[in-house]
Amino acid sequence: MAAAPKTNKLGLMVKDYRGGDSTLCKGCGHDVITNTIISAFYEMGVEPHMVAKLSGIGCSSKTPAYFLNGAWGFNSVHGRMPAIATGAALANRDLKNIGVSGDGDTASIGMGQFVHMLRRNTPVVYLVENNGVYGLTKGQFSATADEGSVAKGGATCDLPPIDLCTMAIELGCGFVARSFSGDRKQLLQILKAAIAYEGTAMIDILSPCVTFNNHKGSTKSYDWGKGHEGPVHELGFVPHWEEPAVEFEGGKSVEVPLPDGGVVWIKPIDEHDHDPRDRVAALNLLREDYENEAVFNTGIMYLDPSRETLQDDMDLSAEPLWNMPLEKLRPSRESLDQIVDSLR
Amino acid sequence: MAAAPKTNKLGLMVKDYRGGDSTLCKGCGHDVITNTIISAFYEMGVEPHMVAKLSGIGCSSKTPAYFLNGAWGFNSVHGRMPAIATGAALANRDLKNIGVSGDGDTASIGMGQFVHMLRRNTPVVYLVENNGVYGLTKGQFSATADEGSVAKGGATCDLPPIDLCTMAIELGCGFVARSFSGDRKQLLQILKAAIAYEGTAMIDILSPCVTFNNHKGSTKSYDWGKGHEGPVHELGFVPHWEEPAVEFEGGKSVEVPLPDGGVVWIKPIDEHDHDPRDRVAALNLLREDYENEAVFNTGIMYLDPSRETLQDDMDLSAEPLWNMPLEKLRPSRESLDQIVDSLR
Amino acid sequence: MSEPSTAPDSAATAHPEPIVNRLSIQIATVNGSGSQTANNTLLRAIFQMGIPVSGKNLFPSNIAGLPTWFTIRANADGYTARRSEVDVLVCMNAQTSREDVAGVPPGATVVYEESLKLDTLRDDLDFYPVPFAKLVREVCPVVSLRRLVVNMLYVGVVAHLLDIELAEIEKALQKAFATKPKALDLNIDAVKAGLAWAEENITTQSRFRVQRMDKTAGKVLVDGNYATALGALFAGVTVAAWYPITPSSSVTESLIELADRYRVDPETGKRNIAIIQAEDELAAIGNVIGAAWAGARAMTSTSGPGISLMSEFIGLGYYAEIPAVIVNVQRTGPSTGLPTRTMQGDVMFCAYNSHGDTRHPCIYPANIEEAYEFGRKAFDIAERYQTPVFVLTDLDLGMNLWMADPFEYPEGGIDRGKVLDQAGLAAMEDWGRYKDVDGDGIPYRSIPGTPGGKGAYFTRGSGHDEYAVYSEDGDVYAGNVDRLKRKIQGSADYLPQPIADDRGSKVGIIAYGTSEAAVAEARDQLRGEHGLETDYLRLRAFPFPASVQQWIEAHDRVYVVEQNRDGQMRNLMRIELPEISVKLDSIRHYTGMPLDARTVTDAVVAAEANAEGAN
Amino acid sequence: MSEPSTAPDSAATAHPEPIVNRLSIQIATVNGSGSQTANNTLLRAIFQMGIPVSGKNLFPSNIAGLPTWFTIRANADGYTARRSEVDVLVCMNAQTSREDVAGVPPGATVVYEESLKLDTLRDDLDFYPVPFAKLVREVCPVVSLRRLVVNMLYVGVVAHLLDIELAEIEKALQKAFATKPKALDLNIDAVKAGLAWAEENITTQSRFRVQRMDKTAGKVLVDGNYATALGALFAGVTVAAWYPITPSSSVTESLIELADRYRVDPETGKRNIAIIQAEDELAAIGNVIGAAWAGARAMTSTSGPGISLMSEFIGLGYYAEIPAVIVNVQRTGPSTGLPTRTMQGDVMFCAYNSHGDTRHPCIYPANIEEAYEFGRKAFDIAERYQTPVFVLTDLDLGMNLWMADPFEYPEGGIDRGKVLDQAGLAAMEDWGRYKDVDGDGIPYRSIPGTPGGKGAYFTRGSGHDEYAVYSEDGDVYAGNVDRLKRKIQGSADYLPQPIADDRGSKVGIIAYGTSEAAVAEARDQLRGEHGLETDYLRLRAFPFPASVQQWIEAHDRVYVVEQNRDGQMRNLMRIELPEISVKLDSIRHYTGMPLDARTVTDAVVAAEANAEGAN
Ligand SMILES: Cc1ncc(C[n+]2csc(CCOP(=O)(O)OP(=O)(O)O)c2C)c(N)n1
Ligand SMILES: Cc1ncc(C[n+]2csc(CCOP(=O)(O)OP(=O)(O)O)c2C)c(N)n1
Ligand code: SF4
Ligand code: SF4
Ligand SMILES: [Mg+2]
Ligand SMILES: [Mg+2]
Repeated sequence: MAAAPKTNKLGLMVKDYRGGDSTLCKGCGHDVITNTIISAFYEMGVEPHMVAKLSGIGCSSKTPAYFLNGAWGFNSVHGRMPAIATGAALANRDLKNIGVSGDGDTASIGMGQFVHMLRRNTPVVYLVENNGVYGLTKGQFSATADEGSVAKGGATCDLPPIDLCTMAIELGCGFVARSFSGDRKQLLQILKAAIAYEGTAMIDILSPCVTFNNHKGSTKSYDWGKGHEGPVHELGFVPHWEEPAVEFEGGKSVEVPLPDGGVVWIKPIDEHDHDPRDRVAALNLLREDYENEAVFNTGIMYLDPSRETLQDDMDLSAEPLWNMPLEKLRPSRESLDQIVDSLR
Repeated sequence: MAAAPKTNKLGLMVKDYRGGDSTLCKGCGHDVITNTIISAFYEMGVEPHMVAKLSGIGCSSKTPAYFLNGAWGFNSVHGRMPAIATGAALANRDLKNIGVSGDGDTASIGMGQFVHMLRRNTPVVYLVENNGVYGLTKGQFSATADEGSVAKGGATCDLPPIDLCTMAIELGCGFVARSFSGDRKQLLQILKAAIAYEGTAMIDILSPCVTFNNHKGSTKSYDWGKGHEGPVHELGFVPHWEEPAVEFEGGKSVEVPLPDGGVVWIKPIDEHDHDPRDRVAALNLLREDYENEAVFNTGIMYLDPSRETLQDDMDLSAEPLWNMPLEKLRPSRESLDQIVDSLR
Repeated sequence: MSEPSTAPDSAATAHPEPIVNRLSIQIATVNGSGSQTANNTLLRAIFQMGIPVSGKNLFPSNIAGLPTWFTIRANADGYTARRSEVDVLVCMNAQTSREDVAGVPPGATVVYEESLKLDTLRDDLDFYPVPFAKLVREVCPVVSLRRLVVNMLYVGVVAHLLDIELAEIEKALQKAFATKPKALDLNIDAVKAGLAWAEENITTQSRFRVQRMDKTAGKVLVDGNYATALGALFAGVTVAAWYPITPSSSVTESLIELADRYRVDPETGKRNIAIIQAEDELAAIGNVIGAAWAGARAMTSTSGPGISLMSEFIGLGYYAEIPAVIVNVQRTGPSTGLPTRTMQGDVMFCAYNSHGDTRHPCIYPANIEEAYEFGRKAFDIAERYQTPVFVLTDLDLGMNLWMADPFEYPEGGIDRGKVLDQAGLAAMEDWGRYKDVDGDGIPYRSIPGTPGGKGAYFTRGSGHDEYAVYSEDGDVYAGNVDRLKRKIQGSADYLPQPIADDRGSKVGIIAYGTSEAAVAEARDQLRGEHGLETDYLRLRAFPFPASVQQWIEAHDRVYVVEQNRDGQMRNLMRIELPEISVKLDSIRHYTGMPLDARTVTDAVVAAEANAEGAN
Repeated sequence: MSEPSTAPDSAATAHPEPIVNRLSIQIATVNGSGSQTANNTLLRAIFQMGIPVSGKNLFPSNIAGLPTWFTIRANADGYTARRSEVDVLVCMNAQTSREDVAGVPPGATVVYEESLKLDTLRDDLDFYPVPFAKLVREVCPVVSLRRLVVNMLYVGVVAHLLDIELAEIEKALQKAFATKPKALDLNIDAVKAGLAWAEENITTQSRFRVQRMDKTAGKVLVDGNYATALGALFAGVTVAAWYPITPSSSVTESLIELADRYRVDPETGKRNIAIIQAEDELAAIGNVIGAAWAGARAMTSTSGPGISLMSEFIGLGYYAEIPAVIVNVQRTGPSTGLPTRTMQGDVMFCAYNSHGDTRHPCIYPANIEEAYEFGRKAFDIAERYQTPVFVLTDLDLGMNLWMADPFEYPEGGIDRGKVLDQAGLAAMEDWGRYKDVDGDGIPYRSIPGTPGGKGAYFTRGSGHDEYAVYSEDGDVYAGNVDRLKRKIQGSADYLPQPIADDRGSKVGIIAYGTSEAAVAEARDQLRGEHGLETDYLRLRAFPFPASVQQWIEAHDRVYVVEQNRDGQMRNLMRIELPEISVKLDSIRHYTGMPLDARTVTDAVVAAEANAEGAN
């Protein structure tokens, strides 16, 4: 892929996609993801003012303040960002929603809303910055902590982890990926594809908490991630206005076009032969992770560009609802007469 | 299996397991399940006063009032019965919990608690009386309504259903069954096994709402169930004090012993060859349902008698906590002195 | 003129002069038996005869098989409150019939299924046994339909006894079965069969009668939830999120019905409204807050348990200043309480909902006209003050049928408050999302997606300064919440103002919401029966404007009438108007039944006697 | 005696007579830098010298890298409230140092990293530049540890300036590093290095000094959350369910720590307590209600947002009569607000929490002794009245270190209320779960699992009669909620009673919770500086006993001091004590900082001046 130009297709520079200064701990995985989000939106040439940055509560949920200053941000309440995203998507279908959540925010308090967001296919790039702990409340285990993982204070996690990718696929999500803040290159491509995707694009990202969960014995540490990550493919995204810069070698390469004209491409790595359009294969791949704790597969696990989004399901006007003129919304005098008559 | 005796091993009669009069609609699937619960507790010889009957809110959630008058009942708030069950289980591990929920109560408002109950393996026989609608609020679709299913008023369900069995298996539940209120014989055996099981036993039961979702076009009607049910095996439960009354033919038959000494036995039907100890096979079986809407597999989908329950995970005393003498709970004078010293 | 054979020969049956257009009919059935259509037919027919009516449905919290009662009050003076005395009882439910009969006053008319043999229970009533079971077999050959059809038989019998005009019954049925001609015929035939049987077998008419008059011309008959939905429709609501709960479900269900007709673009077939059934109330209010933040006019409808679940988001809406319309159709709490009974039980919980220092505008519609008007205005209030607003109605208003003047077409546009578009942003120097530019505490907001490179800001429930920048500074915090307090207090003059009906009395009554009907009647009773003239102030909103205190000051004693145990509105007034709070006496009704005039009258009379004694 | 070379030659540096044992030290650092241990060491060392102290940690709502301030107040008279003036400032945070310096009063002592060059900012302060960066390189060869070790350097420097005894510092460090001897040595060495450098390079001492006295003998130094957890432990809590939230997390985290030591059966190694981290607050309170229903003594700890989420279950607990202990460590709301700042902001929301008519006993600990005592008693109250009980503490009490008398061993048993076991059930004729046998509104309950064939009942949040049977009857409903009201009102005399400190004044002050320390000091200021003697009533519980009204009646003017915007306790009093509510004036502090005496004093003086004027 060619080196990123100094300006994107809108003529904007990377700095136009930056946010405020981070107040997270130095080295926190979340900051890496923030920077990758900046790159992705820049490279995708999204107009910042058309972006809604949404989150719940947590260190991860603070991050929307650290990218895209020109976008509208909403740091809401703990675990309930999906409801906000859904409401915003209904009000203005032209907005690009990016939601940043944490494993506590999503898998603990937010589980109900997460499930129903997936079921509805709410249009949002939904990131879980997964560190296995509640960072902001100082390191308690979250529901994605692995059984047997050891806390900083020495306690061992007794419960099995919730696998958000499996859950997302089972619930019909059409864009399910797993990545690692230590693999910016992969994450960037996934993010770009997710931005081009129309429904819920769920990305579960191992994002180590350097302060509370980065020690030996933790299965969410940076070293653990580095030591175990196995990308299941090389992948990239080519937006509709760009020429593919890679040579597809045919054979095992796969190209998946998205409705907007962009293309996700995938090249197998090693023994893996994963076609992300294969739902069952995706679940099996994830099961490997589940059954063999030494494995940490990353990549786009499942991709189904065809699923209808919430707004189409609901048959909404193409024109955003929020700003429709009153004439379109308020029935006529005659209609009211009709209604009144029917009640006489 | 021999005809049930007039009294059970405790010398109690069926009437000792009855409850108040039902106030549900005549013909409601839930009433059939209620009666089957009565039979199951009777046949299992459980002491009624050691049973906690728990529920949320809904027609289904009313049913604990209609069985086991001698048990303690708790009709709590909508969707939050799992939390009640968890609390009760921690307070008194000797109680047998049976929770009755609906598809609205579990899959809509209760999704978060449902997931976390499964993750914790809270000891409870957890029934979902699944009719695809909110009965008590007059027939709106719930989150288990099938895509394409038609409401009484004519609306079509646009969203994919949530499959509670798949979810339960993915979340590590060790007893996952699906049944049908129109198949009392099967349900009775499943219930008995579930009562003998120690962790969460999740039973998703198609239980038609005769008032709001029993018409043509509904995929949760009685006729639909009758027309589509395919038990994947014949099954039964032999409690530890009984002699098996069936001859196991060897070959395809499977016996799964539970920790309490009871045995679940399974005989394949037709082409099915499902061993409920096989997690992957169980998920595949459920996927058939998902992918082929004409299929409605019932039986014990997954059974893993070995998983630790919540109380063991938490290393709780064998003696129930609720009634421990104060001497065991209040540290000594010396301990307080020690504590005070450490704060000086 | 021969008595029906089983009627005892008592004083009550001496049929003193008929009582015309002043009666209550109560029909006791089991729910799920389809009696609702029959009852509405009776109600509507009387209404069409020009006689003021109201209908109250007393139903259990289950779907079928339990006792249910429907009461029709016809009153020439236009009183529409519940009246606890029943004049005409129709006993169709064996289970409750003995109690039902025991509960009516002497002289009442009782229609009942013959085989119940109720006539032996009392000798001071007019009994009319009817062989319904036998008759229905004759009228309706299809066994499965008999359960429904039998109801039309009593319509016929009652019509005969009370002089309800058949033509009006037919008209009412035509309305009910407009799209089902077959059912229509079957039902009309059944009514006629009941009527014919009665004409043949009942020779004495009931002492209670109706007679055509002209007091309902032009009026509509409708429930409050429909009116509220209609108000929202005309307000231009674009996003509605809900989770079903009695007694609020029909707010959004009515909106769905209306939207199906009036919000589908005729050209594209696409919808100009999003109505989303959320997975629970936390999600529903989250949808509303998300949608309103993104610029939609957004609402939810719920009842008590839903409000409890929404509390966290409501606090966010208050502090981050996001409009939201929350229709709370109150039912009897606490907890699940009596879900199919009415109450004004969430007055306090809504006014100061959520943790921390909060305060929310609340409006209290009292009748159909206001259910419609406030359903519309709530959006203006929410957007103008950028804050969650509660429309506090209740089961009695929301789910019962009330007579009303026809809905008026709203003149003028809508008030979207201080929203800056691209030009507005460009024109404003140094815009800050939470800056108090005009001194009224209300800042200017921008909507996500506004182009031009200005106006983007970060919304949060945590501390923030005037520019919406994160801040933990104590003075910034205090300044911000002081502004919020000012802002909400400022709404008092914009909200629906209290309505006074003063007649120069020193005794005042304050009420709100559905207590209105009973209080209006009670004041007439007080005047007529006790010579006690009263002044009356009907509150329509919280926070209170200054006029409330002034009004109270002008009176010696003030009775606050309300439908809850704790005197919640009285308590709000104690907090907000401490100087005059000692003047407030409290009349509370909290059985879950709609308030009746007699309860108010008796309480005022007793309290006044005390007050006199003390003088 | 030569000045440090950079000190300007100003009046302030003329070192007038030393100020001993009356000083506030503020240390400005960034959080996550490990300064907490150093600050606690200073605090503890002064405490061990017999000087009354209090420590307040002002930290941001993030984990590392943002400004944080720790204030130590040492006061010979035992005042422990926040004092807003800083006497000794230690500037370790470049980011805030200029503002920090600007904020101190003339004459203050400022210790700072030399390279910050702060001494040019003002000429009325005593500046002590220290080359911390250079020193730490010398003391600590391990680069990664320097960030931590540098903190011990300032401990040494401050010890020198203020005369803090090295032996006490060593003792404090031994406590902190009891299990880490290597760290201990490193830290002691660092302190000594700081001290040595100071001895060598600083020749003038600070004007502010400490000097051994004997006012802390036997006392402990502890935070309120630990004390509350300890109370619960001694109450025999068996189930604790929680969801982490600042500032309440350390309640349950302390309980976990204590349980690890005192609730593991020495024989079996099994636990006699279940502490469960729930998936959210709805689940946590559900666990508590389920556990308490099944007989456990159950509790949760949370803060404002958690209370909002618990509202639905709290209403269930009230109406179905299930004990629950809810510790609410209040923080600054509404919404997420300022999560690391203190406030008494949920007083109203807790008292009437949930939809419908409700009322909940609330207790308000003011100090460590009460945090412990109320943490214990809350269970007795909850079980005796079979209802949710709020322990309303706050961040200031919960997370800051306070001096206190040693915890007393609880004498006697616990009050489990009216629980019937098998024998009790057998003895009671016609038992009904909700029957008011004793006339106090408190029914008898049975616990699931009780054998004998009696006592099983059905718990529900919907309408029920005395036998716990489902009921929609209006009179049954009203009778039941009337009893509930009586029951809760009856608790007023069982709850911790208000404490009056009367000195014959006509001017009264009412306060509660952590306003205690500031009010005590303010009263001395009022007396000493303004000759105004005040009476004082400290509320400790809601609902109020009759004595509160009597006390207010006995005074001409009463100031209710509290830490929220709306005067929430004042509002509760307006509702509950309307006759005297006009007497209540309100003093409110709501910046999120702990209340200080001066704020109270100034407000009382101003109001009294007005009152005088008006007289
Ligand atoms: C209702 C509510 N409960 C609890 C909290 C306290 N809280 C803040 S962040 C957080 C957990 C965050 O964990 P996660 O989502 O994993 O984010 P991380 O900090 O690890 O990035 C909690 C429990 C809260 N803010 N609101
Ligand atoms: C918090 C809350 N929201 C809404 C309701 C209203 N409500 C009662 S039952 C019910 C749905 C029940 O559906 P389901 O669990 O499927 O039970 P069913 O009646 O179908 O057996 C709802 C929404 C409620 N009681 N509480
Ligand atoms: S505490 Fe953990 S998650 Fe939070 S900012 Fe620090 S490293 Fe990141
Ligand atoms: S409404 Fe449906 S679910 Fe409820 S009782 Fe009737 S048939 Fe059963
Ligand atoms: Mg996390
Ligand atoms: Mg259902």
